[in-house]
Amino acid sequence: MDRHFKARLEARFAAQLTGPIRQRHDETEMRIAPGDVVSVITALHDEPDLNFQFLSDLAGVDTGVVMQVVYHLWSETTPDWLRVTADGLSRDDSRVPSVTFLWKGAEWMEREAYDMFGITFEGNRDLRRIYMPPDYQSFPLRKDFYLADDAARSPGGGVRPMERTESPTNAPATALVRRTPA
Amino acid sequence: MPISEAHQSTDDPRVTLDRELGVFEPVPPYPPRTEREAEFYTLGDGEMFINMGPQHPSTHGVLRVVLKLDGEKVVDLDPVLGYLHRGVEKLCENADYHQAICYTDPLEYVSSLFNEWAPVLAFEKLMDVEVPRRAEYIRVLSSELNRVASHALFLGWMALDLGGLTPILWSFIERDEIVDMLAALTGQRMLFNYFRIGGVNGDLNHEFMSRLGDWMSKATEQIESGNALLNENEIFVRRMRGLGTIDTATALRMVMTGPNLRATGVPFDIRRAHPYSVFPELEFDIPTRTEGDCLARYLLRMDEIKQSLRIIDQCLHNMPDGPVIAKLPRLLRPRPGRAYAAVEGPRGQYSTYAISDGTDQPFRMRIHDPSFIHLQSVGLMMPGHLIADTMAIMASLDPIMGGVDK
Amino acid sequence: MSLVPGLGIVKGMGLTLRRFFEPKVTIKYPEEKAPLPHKFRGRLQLLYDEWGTLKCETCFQCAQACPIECIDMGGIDTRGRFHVHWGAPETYGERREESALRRSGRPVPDPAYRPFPAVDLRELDRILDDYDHDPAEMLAILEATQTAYGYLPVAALKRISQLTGAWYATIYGTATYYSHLRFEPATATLQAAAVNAHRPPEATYLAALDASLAGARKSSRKPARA
Amino acid sequence: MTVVGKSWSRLTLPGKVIFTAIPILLLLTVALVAVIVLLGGPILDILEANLPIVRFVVAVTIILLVTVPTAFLIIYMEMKIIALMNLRIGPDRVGPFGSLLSVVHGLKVLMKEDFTPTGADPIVFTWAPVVTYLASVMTLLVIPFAPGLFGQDLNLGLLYFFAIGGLSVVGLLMAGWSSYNKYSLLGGLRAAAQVISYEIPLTLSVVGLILLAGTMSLNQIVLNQSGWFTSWYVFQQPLAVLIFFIAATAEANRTPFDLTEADSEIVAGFATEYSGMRFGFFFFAEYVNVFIISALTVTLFFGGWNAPFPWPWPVDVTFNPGSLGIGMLLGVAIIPVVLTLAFAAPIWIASSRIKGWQALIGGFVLANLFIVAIIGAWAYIGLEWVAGLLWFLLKTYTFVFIFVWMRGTLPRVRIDQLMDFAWKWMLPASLLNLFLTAAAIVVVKTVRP
Repeated sequence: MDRHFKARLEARFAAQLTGPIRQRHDETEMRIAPGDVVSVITALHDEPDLNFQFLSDLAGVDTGVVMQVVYHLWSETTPDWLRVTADGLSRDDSRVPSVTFLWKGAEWMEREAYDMFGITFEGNRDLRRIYMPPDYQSFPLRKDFYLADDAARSPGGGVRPMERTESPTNAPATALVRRTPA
Repeated sequence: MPISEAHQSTDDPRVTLDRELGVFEPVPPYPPRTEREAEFYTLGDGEMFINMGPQHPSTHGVLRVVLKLDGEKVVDLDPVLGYLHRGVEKLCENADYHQAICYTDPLEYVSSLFNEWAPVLAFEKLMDVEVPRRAEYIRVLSSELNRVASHALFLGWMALDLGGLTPILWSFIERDEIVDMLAALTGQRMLFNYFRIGGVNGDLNHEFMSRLGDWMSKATEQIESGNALLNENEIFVRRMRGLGTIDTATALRMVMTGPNLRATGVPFDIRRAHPYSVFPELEFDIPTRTEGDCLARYLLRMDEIKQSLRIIDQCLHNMPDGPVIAKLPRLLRPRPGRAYAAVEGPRGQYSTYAISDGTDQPFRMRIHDPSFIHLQSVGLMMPGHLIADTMAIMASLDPIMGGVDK
Repeated sequence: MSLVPGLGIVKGMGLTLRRFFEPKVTIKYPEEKAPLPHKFRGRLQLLYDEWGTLKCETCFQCAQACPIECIDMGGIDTRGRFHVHWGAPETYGERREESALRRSGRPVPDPAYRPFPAVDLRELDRILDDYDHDPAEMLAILEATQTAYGYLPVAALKRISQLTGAWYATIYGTATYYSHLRFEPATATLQAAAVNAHRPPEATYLAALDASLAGARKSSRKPARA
Repeated sequence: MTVVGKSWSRLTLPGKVIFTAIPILLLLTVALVAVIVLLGGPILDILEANLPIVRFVVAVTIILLVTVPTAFLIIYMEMKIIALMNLRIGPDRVGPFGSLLSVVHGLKVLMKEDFTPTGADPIVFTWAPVVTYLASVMTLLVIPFAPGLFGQDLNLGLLYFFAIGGLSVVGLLMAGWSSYNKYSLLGGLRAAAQVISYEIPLTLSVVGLILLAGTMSLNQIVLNQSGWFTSWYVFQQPLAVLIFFIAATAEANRTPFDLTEADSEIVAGFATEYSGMRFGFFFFAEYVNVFIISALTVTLFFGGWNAPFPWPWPVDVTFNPGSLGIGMLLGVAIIPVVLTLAFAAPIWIASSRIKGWQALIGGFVLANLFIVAIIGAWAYIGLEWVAGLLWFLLKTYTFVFIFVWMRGTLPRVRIDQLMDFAWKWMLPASLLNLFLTAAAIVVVKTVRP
């Protein structure tokens, strides 16, 4: 709960912040728009008084309404973890600039976010599926992912071979998204 | 002579397979979709692809690496993951907060106490729980024991991947002693399921303390003598020195953490950089080396075992009294919020990002595994070396596929 | 790395020779067993009280709490009236596979399993999609399937059970409850027409039903349900 | 059901087997006796006519029969010794101390289906193990096991040995190329590169010895080394022994040079696609190679079947049992009883818990051992080839122990380090050794003509 660090952040990034800087236990969280990701992260990484050299985690989050990409950064200038959340990505075509130009190690984390949520990272040289088989259509960790649709479409179909019926030749497109009450 | 289109599968006559039975080419059937895929899957002259396939003797678990070979020299490699993917993050979203600990246990199965520590820390932050000091000390004690067991096993794997048959069994002997001790404390030998939100499952008992006592007396010299076989062995050292060197800047760019980063000279250790639990009160130092090659990583892990023994000593000496677990309601419903907790595992920083939405099931549970990051840097260190070196470099990074594939 | 090039190898060989003569650590399993720690949780054991009766009264607390749902148990219920069972078939409505049945000690159905003929299920998928795979609309789904295929093929029922998640047994029960749903295609359209002819239209059928209920109402003044 | 039918059905399986086996065996013996009696004469004089061919056929059959048990023994030795070095017990279930395990492995390999993968070239695939196994077994023809006991005393023994030894790499290449699998291709090419580049230091290191011995026939070389162990060539050619031993390990693909079957890198090298008895041939070839290499090292440098010290006392132990006459019958009747009682008494007295019959059995066993020891000592002194064979096997198996000991300890060398070591270190060293020996001979010739 580093108060000075919060003041410094508010002073430095007043324009890009889309919400108040929240602090809890030993984490400081700031929300920015996806467009400013490159400018904010390079500023945090390069400026000597901030000096966030370590990207400790890059995670995709689906809040049911909107998609987010969350970066966790560490630097010796502050005892807190800094969490930068790129908020407000649309659900069907979520695009975020990639941070591989700063950390080449973030390539696979972005691949995993794409594989699980369908967030495309522009600038990532190698954005393909990392866990799921390459011909997998749906994104498993999204909130509207319904296993039965997916099971119904894939040949194995979650049903033991002994009782397997003919797999549907063309899966109805509507089956992809189950209509949960809005 | 490819067999015809549809044919009966061998293991279940009622199932018909439609794919042609033939040589499984490492090149994917669909056209390349990304720049890296196009660049990798185009063959130069005299090059060939080889599948260091999912079942290969020395890819520590189920990992497929497509090597592009020019004779014996490796030109490029592309790891293919997902063979051990159990969807732990999805499972945790459908399980309540207690069950999430069980799902994260088998992730890095060689050091599963650390897998439990990160989510437990994150949930405690979510629920603002104050953990009693005795529980913190027991957590540090048992996890440092687990770290020594994991490093001892690493020293064995390293020698096995280079062809030595004996060190792997000696290191298993050491690991078994430690694992028996932890079984006396926690009740399980490998996937302990010992940490609870707000403390630990059970207090220290006499059986554990007596075993720990006589193990501590002979621990250092036993591990030392076992490794003396390899440290000065010319063949072993010549095969390891100057292999897979990585300098500090690239290591930072590759987001590496743990022993692999400290081998390049950066003293970054979460226990000192972002102290959690009772580490500020314990005094131990962070061993670092500068060469950053396989041999440095190997020797660094041996120094870390010594440091862990020092920490265990201090934990035993100033172990406070008091309760072992905080008072918590039977059904945990943390108020909506987000928490991030990182722990220094034997392979690097292992962290969990938990989001709660007020129900008794976590809304999102993101798990970050160090081996997942280190596997990327194999592609950087590998080109130019021979096939035999892929084994040495991958063994020196010590990846655990359970954690990589989550 | 010592000065003499071969010294490291020789020292290593010396060490292995010394270990060659040291006592061994293997525990010969069947003869000698490793001492299990007192707090060892790996032993799943049913406990007996001092009179030798089983302490477990099949309350299924452990099966419910088990995070990886690996407990598959059965027994007599607490008052000893009927056989109860907890396992994958109950929690997931999963079709019971022979080995699972055998494992859980339940009777395995007749092994002469007749594989049912395959049927083109695209039509059925369209119907299911209209009713949003909702198991509550089971009767409507069954009637739509019958109009589409002329009868209720086993493959269609299996498909419905798979996509809606309802148990095959309940679907079969619902289908057999209603007389107008049939399992074999009508042998001749004539016979079907004849049967339909004799069957009173829906309205008269309900009227007759009310009449009979009215008779019953004279005795017990219950309000007639819609 | 006749009586026979009824009783036959009551018999259990072993009973049925025995009752069918006995008549068949009787028939066979009768046929054999008939053949010997009727046709014995002409067969014998045919054999007399071309004795060398018979000798060669007998030698080859003996060698083929000897290699399989030696391979089994070495496999068991390796398993047990590496296990003991790893602080574990190793095989101890099949047979006493697990000694029958390698025999059971052999039978298991016989039972397994040897499967030819689709796309593999069937002819080359099936003949590769045969070539490898024959190449390593045929070299045994030349090695002198004991004074009279060798297959064929070629005066070009050493040259024959290296020529046939080189053939095994052809088998490895055939296996690597024909099994349509990238890993085995790599294994095959590695085998070719390794064996060829270590062939040269191997042969060159022995040339120095040939200069000293003056002949290439192994039997003659062993005869030159008779007398005290100081006359062994190891003391006259120390550098040659070292080079020969290292090059020979590389030749036999043994650790630290076992790159062809590097388990952790290229799965199982050239033998990846092999299963069943074909893999069994490769497996046996490797262990027979170990036996041959240690046998050759012993023959060339450590005095073959010569004892380290000549037998000091006069050797004429002629003993004619017939001279005892009736004493012979008495001895045969009385001596075993007396000895058994003599050995049983101390056991029975030693502790009261041991019952009488147990003491007697112990005494009987000890008596037998005592008699065997006496006969052995008599054979050792009397028969010259018994001593020779004993010393030869003792030395050979110490070298096999060293091979296994290296396998238990050392990690594997990388392919380019292997090549550098061969061409940059071993070759110059063997040339140096050759020049030194030649120079020494010239100096000795001029000083003492």
